[in-house]
Amino acid sequence: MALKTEPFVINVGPQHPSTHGVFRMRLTLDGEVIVDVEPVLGYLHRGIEKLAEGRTYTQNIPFTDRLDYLASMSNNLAYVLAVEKLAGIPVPERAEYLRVIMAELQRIASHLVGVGAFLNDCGAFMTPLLYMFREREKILDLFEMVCGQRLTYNYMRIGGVSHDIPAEFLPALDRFVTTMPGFIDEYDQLLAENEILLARAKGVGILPEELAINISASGPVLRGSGVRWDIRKADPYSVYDRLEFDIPTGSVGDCYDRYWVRIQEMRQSVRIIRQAVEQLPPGEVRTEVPHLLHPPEGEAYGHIEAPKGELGFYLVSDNSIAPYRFHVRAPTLINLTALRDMMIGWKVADAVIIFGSIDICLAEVDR
Amino acid sequence: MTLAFSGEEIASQVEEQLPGSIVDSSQDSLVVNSESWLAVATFLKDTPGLDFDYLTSITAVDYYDYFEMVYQLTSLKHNHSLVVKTRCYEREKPKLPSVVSLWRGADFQEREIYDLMGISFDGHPNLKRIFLWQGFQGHPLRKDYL
Amino acid sequence: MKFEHYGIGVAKGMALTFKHLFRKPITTQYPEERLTVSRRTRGNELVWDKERCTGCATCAKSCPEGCIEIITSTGEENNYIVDKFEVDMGRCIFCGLCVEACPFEALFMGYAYERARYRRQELVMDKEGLLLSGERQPSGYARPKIEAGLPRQTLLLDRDKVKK
Amino acid sequence: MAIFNYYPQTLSPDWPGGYWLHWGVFVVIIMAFVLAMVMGFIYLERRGIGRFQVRLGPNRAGPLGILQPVADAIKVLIKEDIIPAKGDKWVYWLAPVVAFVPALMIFAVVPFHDGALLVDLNIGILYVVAVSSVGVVGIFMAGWGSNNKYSLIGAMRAVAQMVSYEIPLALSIIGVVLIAGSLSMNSIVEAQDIPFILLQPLGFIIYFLAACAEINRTPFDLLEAESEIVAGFHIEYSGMKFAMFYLVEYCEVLAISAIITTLFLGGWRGPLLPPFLWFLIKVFGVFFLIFWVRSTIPRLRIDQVMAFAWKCLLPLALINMVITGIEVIALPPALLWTVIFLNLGIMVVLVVLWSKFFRLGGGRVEV
Repeated sequence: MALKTEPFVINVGPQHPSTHGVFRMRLTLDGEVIVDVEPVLGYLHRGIEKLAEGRTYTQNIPFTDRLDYLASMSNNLAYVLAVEKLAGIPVPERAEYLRVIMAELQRIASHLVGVGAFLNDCGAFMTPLLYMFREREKILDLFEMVCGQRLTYNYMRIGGVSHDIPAEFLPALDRFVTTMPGFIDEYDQLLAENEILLARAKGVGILPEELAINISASGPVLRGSGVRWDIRKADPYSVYDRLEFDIPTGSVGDCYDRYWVRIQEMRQSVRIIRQAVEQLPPGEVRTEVPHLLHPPEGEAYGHIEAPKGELGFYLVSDNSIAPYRFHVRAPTLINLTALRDMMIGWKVADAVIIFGSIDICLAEVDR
Repeated sequence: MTLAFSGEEIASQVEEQLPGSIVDSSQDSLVVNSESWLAVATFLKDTPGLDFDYLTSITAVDYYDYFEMVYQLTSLKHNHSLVVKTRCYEREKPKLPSVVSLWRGADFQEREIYDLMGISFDGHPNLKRIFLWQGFQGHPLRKDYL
Repeated sequence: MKFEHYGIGVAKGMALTFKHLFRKPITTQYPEERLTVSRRTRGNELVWDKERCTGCATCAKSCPEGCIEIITSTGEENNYIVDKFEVDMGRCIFCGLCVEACPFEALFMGYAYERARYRRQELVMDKEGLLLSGERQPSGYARPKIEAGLPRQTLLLDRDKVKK
Repeated sequence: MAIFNYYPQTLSPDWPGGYWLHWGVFVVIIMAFVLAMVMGFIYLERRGIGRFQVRLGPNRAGPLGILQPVADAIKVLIKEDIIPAKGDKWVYWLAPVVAFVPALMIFAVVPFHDGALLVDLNIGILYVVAVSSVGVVGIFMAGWGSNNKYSLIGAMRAVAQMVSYEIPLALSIIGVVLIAGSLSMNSIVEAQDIPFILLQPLGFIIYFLAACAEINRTPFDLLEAESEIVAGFHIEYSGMKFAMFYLVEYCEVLAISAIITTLFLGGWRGPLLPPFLWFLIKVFGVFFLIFWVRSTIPRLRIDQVMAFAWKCLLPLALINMVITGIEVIALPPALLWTVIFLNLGIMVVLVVLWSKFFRLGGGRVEV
């Protein structure tokens, strides 16, 4: 006798332990198998693009902090690069190096959260997450030392950075750089070979290379699918062309590859920081920029390789003190396009880890 | 370094294939006629040597007289980029062809523009509001929305 | 998916967590144990120097949230007299732009971090409330002279043993 | 510990008065023991996992936080008791009771000392297997009565998991029973001149894993998988009813620890220390292992859990049973140490073979 069955719809989110914010997935399930998924966004929409049109170029920097709050430094950097491109402002060399150091520290911090949350979604009861938060805490300490805040840094300025680093920063950073590889090894020891994680993440949520390019995925999601594309190498901004590092890429584009790429990127970031500290020149950290900046009429698109993907700011100036149009190319919003293709056919439990492996930040998705 | 193509360079190539499609071209961008935009996009994506396989970003800007769509195209293969623009002079019910069939990365971005700017895209598979709720009045990113 | 590692992967992870059993916990027991915050901390509540302030309102102009309100009148020596200097700390986002913008170093970020209130109205600070006092010390953010006099920040990093 | 020796010596157990006295006293003792131990377990687990995760764990209520379970209990008791409006009220009410009673009933046959148990059933172990599987009815009732999709998924998972793991669990016990030659718990302990874990290493591993699955502990805690289905079957429960489920969880852990101690670790037997203390030490040892596992590894997916039971544990348990049977018949008791090493060798060979040959679960399902 054939039983009559029908699929049922289940709302994962907006309040759910593993949606990393207020994301909502409408899963249509057939038993435990996902038949359809529809992402529902907008629970954290604050209209930053509109708000920014009413504020001066400098006043917008704190707003960029609030996009991807796990990677504020990167957001600052992308924004100031766009403004500098728009207004043609030179940046002192020391400031460029400081920016690179901060951006890479931020990349480590963001990946720590991303990987930790991913492992937590896999069901490792908080342990990897807390180990990773321990290291993130050290990075936040460093940021606090430099700019006085732990989450919303507001450190970069148009034409440089807001302050030079204090004297005790470099010794502390050196300490961090020395110890960090050991901790990354520990993470590998903890779960990289764990059979259960392999069983859960390997081959799950495969994003083929061509599809990854077609849906404009970026960051670890793109590189996990085996595309060697990193804006730091492809279109070097700041002083990345003077630093040596590799681009880790995955092979199949499953959840494990994305996890692996993030872990390897942390190692590369440590390497970049080492070189940047060695090359750090003395000098000014900020070009004199008028308080109310009037960039010439025109438009600029500044993009960087943020921890979660290509973060771009598209600015249009009408020669007034505020941007005429302020658009954020949010990497995680676009990476989410892949969600449906990756999820269909997998189980509820996989939905959570596939979603976790994209590593999104809702403040950036919804803006 | 990503090679940023100048609009003029590409304009001549496009004009050869699709005459009458280019409205304007400058050093940093290429403005395409909105009717022939889909054809131009297909040309840009599929022509060997150009191969713009990666749609980096889509934006719409409200210039009161017209809406300007800005497409940042990149080729991961050759590492070059191009900015293409297309304009829509209709204000009540602006309409443009969707590029989702070419680059699926446009999916959420076009929905976002539809939501916040009010431009509807022909051929988009799921054109619904993305951030604001269904039934929201107006389109907040328009300059006349207060 | 096969069990490729015969359970060795699980065993390795278990060994690592067991090792952590003997590591010192990193928890700070907050009310009893306190960490020293950064010298540049952008702590709660702005600190205002009445003597140095000329009433130019640069701070108010630079504030992205518009939470500083200044009303001035003209004094006898053709100077500004600050009639009202009000900061709504409830709207402040602690970006520090006002402190950086102040040309006369009359405004400071606070060094304190325990300034929670029960009511929103209490967060609106007026002229008297913004003045320097015992529990309202200025931080060294954008003020190098004050920064030099503050104690060293405690770092979690200092607890790590550096392998040679 | 005189109390445990008192009744068998002074009063004949078949004398009705003595029987009822024995019964009454033991029920009170067991209740007190279970509640006290559950509190201890909660405290230990929270503190222990805290230390595993480089933090302190609860340490505010009372000295060293020892009153934390009490505080938890009070907190839970004064919570509002919510019944879902569309839930099945009777089922919803009864579920915690149905789940709790079997968990408590197991202790009737657990020997704390030689002969110190409520009833020395001659089919003790069979009773344990039978009673412990009733608890899942309560869990399913909870999942059904809550009228919540998450809890229904959790309940379905629980039933599927319980049905599958009951078999390897029972089969792995047979090895022990074959060696001991008795089904009575007390006799099994008496037969353990050396702990059966040495004679039955494979049986121990199978039993431990199957028991973990049966009491829904990591890596098999699918029915309350926090990152996927939030809290599973008890998602709608609050107040006292939630406390009951919480109690059941730890009660079952305690029961399983006690049974593992009895079956494989020599129960109350041990040198120097009094038997009751030995029993406690072993129980805590097993519990430590359980929460150590919990703090380290991620959880499996439902199809992998099923595959693990049917493709890995079941065949291994069958092979183990056959080998044990042959050994019991063919090998003379004098060759004790030969048997121990033989069994260890067999275990290693089997685990390696199975790791090579079996595949965990299916992958993507075409929909």
